[in-house]
Amino acid sequence: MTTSRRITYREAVRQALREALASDERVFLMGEDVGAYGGAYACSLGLVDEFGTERVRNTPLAESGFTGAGIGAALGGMRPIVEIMTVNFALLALDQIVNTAATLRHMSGGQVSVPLVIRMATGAGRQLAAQHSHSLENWFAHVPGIRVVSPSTIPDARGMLKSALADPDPVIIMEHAMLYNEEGELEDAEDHAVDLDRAAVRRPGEQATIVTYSAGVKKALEAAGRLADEGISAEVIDLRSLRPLDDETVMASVRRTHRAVIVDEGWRTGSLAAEVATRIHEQAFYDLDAPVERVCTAEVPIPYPRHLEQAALPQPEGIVAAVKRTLRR
Amino acid sequence: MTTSRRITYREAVRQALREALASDERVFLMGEDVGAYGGAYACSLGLVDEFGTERVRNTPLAESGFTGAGIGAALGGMRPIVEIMTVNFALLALDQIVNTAATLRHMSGGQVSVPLVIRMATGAGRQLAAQHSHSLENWFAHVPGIRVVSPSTIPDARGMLKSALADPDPVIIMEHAMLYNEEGELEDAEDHAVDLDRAAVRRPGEQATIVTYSAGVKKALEAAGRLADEGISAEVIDLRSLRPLDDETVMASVRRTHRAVIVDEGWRTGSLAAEVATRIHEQAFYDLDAPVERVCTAEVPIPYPRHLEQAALPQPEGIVAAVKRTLRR
Amino acid sequence: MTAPADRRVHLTHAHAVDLLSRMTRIRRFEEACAEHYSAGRIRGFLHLYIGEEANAVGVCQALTEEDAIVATYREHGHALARGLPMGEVMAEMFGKAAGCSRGRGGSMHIFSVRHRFYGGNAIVAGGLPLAAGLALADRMQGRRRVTACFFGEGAAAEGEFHETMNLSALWKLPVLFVCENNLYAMGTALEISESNTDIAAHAAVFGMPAETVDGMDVVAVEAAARRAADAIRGGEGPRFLELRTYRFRAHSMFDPDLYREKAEVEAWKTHGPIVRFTEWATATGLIHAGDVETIEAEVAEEVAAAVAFADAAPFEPVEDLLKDVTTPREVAR
Amino acid sequence: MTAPADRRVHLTHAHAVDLLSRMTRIRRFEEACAEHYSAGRIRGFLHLYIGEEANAVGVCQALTEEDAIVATYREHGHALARGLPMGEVMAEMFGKAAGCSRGRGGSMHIFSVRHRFYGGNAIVAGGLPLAAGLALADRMQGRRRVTACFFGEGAAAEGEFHETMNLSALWKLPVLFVCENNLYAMGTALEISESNTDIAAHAAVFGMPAETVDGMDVVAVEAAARRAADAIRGGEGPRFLELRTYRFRAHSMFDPDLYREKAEVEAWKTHGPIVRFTEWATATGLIHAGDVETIEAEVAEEVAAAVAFADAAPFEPVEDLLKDVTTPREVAR
Ligand SMILES: Cc1ncc(C[n+]2csc(CCOP(=O)(O)OP(=O)(O)O)c2C)c(N)n1
Ligand SMILES: Cc1ncc(C[n+]2csc(CCOP(=O)(O)OP(=O)(O)O)c2C)c(N)n1
Ligand SMILES: [Mg+2]
Ligand SMILES: [Mg+2]
Repeated sequence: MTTSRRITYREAVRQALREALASDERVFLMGEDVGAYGGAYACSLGLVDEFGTERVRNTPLAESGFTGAGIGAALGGMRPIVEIMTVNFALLALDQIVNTAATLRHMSGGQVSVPLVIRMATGAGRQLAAQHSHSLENWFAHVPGIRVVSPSTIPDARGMLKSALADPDPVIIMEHAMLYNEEGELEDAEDHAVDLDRAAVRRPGEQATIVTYSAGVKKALEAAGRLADEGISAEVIDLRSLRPLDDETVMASVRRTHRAVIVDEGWRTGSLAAEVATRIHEQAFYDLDAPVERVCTAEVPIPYPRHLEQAALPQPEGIVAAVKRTLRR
Repeated sequence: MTTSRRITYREAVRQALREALASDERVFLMGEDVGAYGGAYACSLGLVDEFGTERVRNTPLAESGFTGAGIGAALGGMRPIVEIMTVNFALLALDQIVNTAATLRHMSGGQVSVPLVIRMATGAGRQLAAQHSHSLENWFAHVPGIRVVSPSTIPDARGMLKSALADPDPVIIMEHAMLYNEEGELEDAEDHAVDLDRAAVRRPGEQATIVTYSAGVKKALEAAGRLADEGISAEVIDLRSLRPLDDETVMASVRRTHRAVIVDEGWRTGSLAAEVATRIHEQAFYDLDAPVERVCTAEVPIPYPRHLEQAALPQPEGIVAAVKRTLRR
Repeated sequence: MTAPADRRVHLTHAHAVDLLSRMTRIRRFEEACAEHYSAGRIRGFLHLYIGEEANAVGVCQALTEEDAIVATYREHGHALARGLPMGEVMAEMFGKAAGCSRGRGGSMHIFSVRHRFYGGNAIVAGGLPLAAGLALADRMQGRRRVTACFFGEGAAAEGEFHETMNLSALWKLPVLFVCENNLYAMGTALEISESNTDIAAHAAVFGMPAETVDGMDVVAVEAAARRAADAIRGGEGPRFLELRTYRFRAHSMFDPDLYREKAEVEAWKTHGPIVRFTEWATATGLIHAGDVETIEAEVAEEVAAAVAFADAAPFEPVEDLLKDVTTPREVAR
Repeated sequence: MTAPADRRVHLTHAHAVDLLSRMTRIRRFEEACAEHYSAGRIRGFLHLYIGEEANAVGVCQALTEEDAIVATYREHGHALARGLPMGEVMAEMFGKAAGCSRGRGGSMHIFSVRHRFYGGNAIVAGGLPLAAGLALADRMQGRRRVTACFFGEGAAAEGEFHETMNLSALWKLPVLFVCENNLYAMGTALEISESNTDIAAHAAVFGMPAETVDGMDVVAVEAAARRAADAIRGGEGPRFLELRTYRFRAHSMFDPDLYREKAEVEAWKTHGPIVRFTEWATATGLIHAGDVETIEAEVAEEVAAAVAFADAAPFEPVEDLLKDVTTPREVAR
């Protein structure tokens, strides 16, 4: 019999960290304030007491240095989980991620793998303004040699870490900061590893496909609910994996619904939404009854005041309107 | 009467630098080895003798530090030209570019402008392998608050710098390393500032539109030539500005030709090509006779040997084939 | 706490009242911020400066209007010490259009170009290269200005810190680096983040004169800052001050403050910059009990007015969302 | 050049011949590289180590098979000193599938995991955190290994250098940092890129024992490396060596070498590591003229064989383009 508990996304991440640390001696967590402070978003709160300062390792403020050290430790046989507080500070570590982690296997002719997991919080919505609200998922999704995933549910928040640690290559886990307080059910007995290669249909529907990920899923589900009230049946797909993309699941849906809307918190120009839209056009052009719509973030550094921040971000209203446009309603 | 001279792209960049330094005291060039060495690609060779070490300023190897200093100097009333040797090393300066240069105006509520120009070499083709061959144009094109341009011709190599310096906001000039030795005509008497907002039709055509930029232009023109030999008339558009994008020029063409192929040296997934393709689908869907095609770089860190590197990059053959696919030939 | 002649500080009654008044303004302003944060009027991150007021106040004494300041996300104190109107700063925290950054920045991005106050930079160490660049512009344009750059000891671990120390020392840039060493970077104590906790040494190794000062002593800070600013204005290149200080509040309003002992915090509070200066200045007869009362009354009024101003100010219309991403062309020409 | 007892170097005839032979192998190998570059068989960037051979050879004497090496784009010397087969290295430069990195890396990305040779890293200072991480893995797994990390003095200006010094000293990681100070980073002389040109001081400030050694004296390098490696293996944490050296050739084959005086280069050449050691060892009778001849003949043969091997080896088929971007699932399990 499987039992289930109601926990938060944050607790699910913490449980995954605890399970990983408990089950594999090679695993350690490293990052700014992951120790006594418990991490910027409290994901690792308490773990240093359980596992000690060697395995829950506070780092100095040195994103490039400790990310690179994570790469080296992975080469040396460890299974490091590097926590970069947020994607905004990950900008300081991109050289190590793109020039080293992503290339080592290839430029050594396949001699090494880099079994490194990097977790980071991402996204806007907490009124943290222009330097603390980036959504740069597409930057990472652009880079061969790394895998990028984004958990939107409680089971994924737990399961993706396990799967990422089992992956021989660098995996970036992008956790949306707005999700940490979300609550949901977690089944205790399930083998919680998840298939990192597959997108998931979060709500089935017939007339349009909404493709999204991360915090977008909740908004898309809300939009789908409202559309249902108006008699429109929309399917919601959660990409889950941002690199590689699961074209199969997306195309199967679009070939059925003939309409697609991509919801992406990235700035519109150069967004992951553009990639998904392009793939749909490339692979299902003749199945489409309307051009693919995008609902993205406005092209503005995220402003501080709530009304402006919310106006900049994708919202259910915008998603509803976009679906209706594809239906010419 | 205007006279014209045959010079290289490198010489055109150098001439632009010289003209800028000579005409505006606030302008200075700063970067690794821009002095005696003349810059990694010899663009500034000799300029330190003309303008001295204060205005042609060698920096230590500290991409983040000197890029940030450029931002500060721009705030302080100078017109700095920061040279980052290549985009590969610009990964070390992204925090300053994205978190500071691109946000300062917005997060100060419009109190400041950052009249900074950053030049960098980009691209593959010289067998420099995985850490020296990136094409990350779409990363920059994704970011509100900066302008991104990419000169593909001799006049643009010269003129874009002047226009960039006249722009009140940060401008990134991405110069493809394979272009520096290209030769072309430069008219001496023209006012060489160029309109940074507009794409350019490099070859008019009727049956398909090839949209590209930077080193892709030469390949596209070669492809168009071969297509012409087979009786197919393809238009070649050079985007020139990667942010903002000139939709008007692109759409006007596609509405006429009904077919489009995007050629982009970025890795296919998450590429600028996806953005351009998506915009065409969004704005000209019902004018299209075929889905937009992309010719991009294979999803692999660039390998060293010539045959593999060339196989990874967009080539005229691939462009020809893509155009033919849009024509179902 | 003493005030010897060589400190270049003229401790008149007026000056003492001024120092105390400036520190008190910051303290009471931030207490009000904490209140309005709890009430939901201020959102996002709020980093209080309480306990560290002597740093900003002391250093700003050494600056002229021509000089520039670059600060961090913990910058309300610096903004007020610099002379930004309290109402504009409070309105900024409230996200109102009347805010100094038109509400776009919030607590972490206080800007005021007319005060040459260049933020409000929320990336740790991110402001350092900026300060070097402002100073470079001054040097290249032959202006004898100082750029004061404030940051925490946590920033010293970042690569950008070292890159900026080198650039500034190498090019003799007129920067006054002010490291406010409050012993913690969020929950990370200095000794677990630096192999050598002597922050001044990390500047000195670049050949930059560096001094460590008691940041709880506003007079000592002012004196050190005056010496340093004089040297910088004299063309001697950058100077570095490490101010030993402590924050009395949590890192931000999100921080449950679990990583340090209550007793440690309380011990520091007993020699806080305001209480210490007040006691000393009263004991030496430099100021009187009445001065303190007057200051508190004036400050209370100023804070109340600032809150009222911020409260009454309108939000920016949502139609303006895309404003100020780039510079309008008319402005540029 | 002398060899006192405390240097921990046993200068027998065999050892002297070995040192000379190793330096000569690198020299002649790279001369061949330059030739084949001109002939178009080697492409991309080619950074020659000529003049600096004593560093890699000396340091590698102090390493065991268990130890690891992290190097830069100027790493042929380190690879050969580490014992990588010359043919595999040459084949790599030729871009052949028989190359140590299967031809994917070229001159800048020599890798050989069976020699614990972790590149071949072409981002200046990019290899330093990697080395710290390898050492961290050793420490966490209780292995008494050393990771030797080579880099140029230009890297000391990069933020990553300082971040890594701090991490390594703070966590007492078993890394031997070897800064090969050849006075130039491309065309930038050290004195215009560091305000304090004493590179060892930039490590010492983190509390890391740092020593400056004559990098033209292979025995001195070996001795210093042995001392440092012993200390590291003894659990004393990281050590730093600054080796004063000089490159005789241009930065890369693209560099017209306009930034330094011919006379300066020539002066350094007269006390190059090979000529100096040969003269000294011959003068002291440690080796004989015949030894040198034998070495040169053997090396010439080895180089010729390496070239022949590289030349004959096939290119990888273009169909394999997408190989080794990620790890095949079968391998992973
Ligand atoms: C590059 C970067 N990394 C991490 C953070 C998150 N963060 C914000 S403040 C802070 C602590 C900084 O400590 P310190 O520099 O000592 O300043 P203090 O807060 O004590 O004034 C951290 C880690 C950040 N803003 N920027
Ligand atoms: C981060 C980065 N910036 C710039 C370069 C270009 N570059 C390659 S080698 C080099 C000089 C490095 O000098 P140094 O560290 O002294 O090593 P040396 O070449 O003298 O051995 C430069 C600037 C690079 N590879 N990486
Ligand atoms: Mg602090
Ligand atoms: Mg060097």
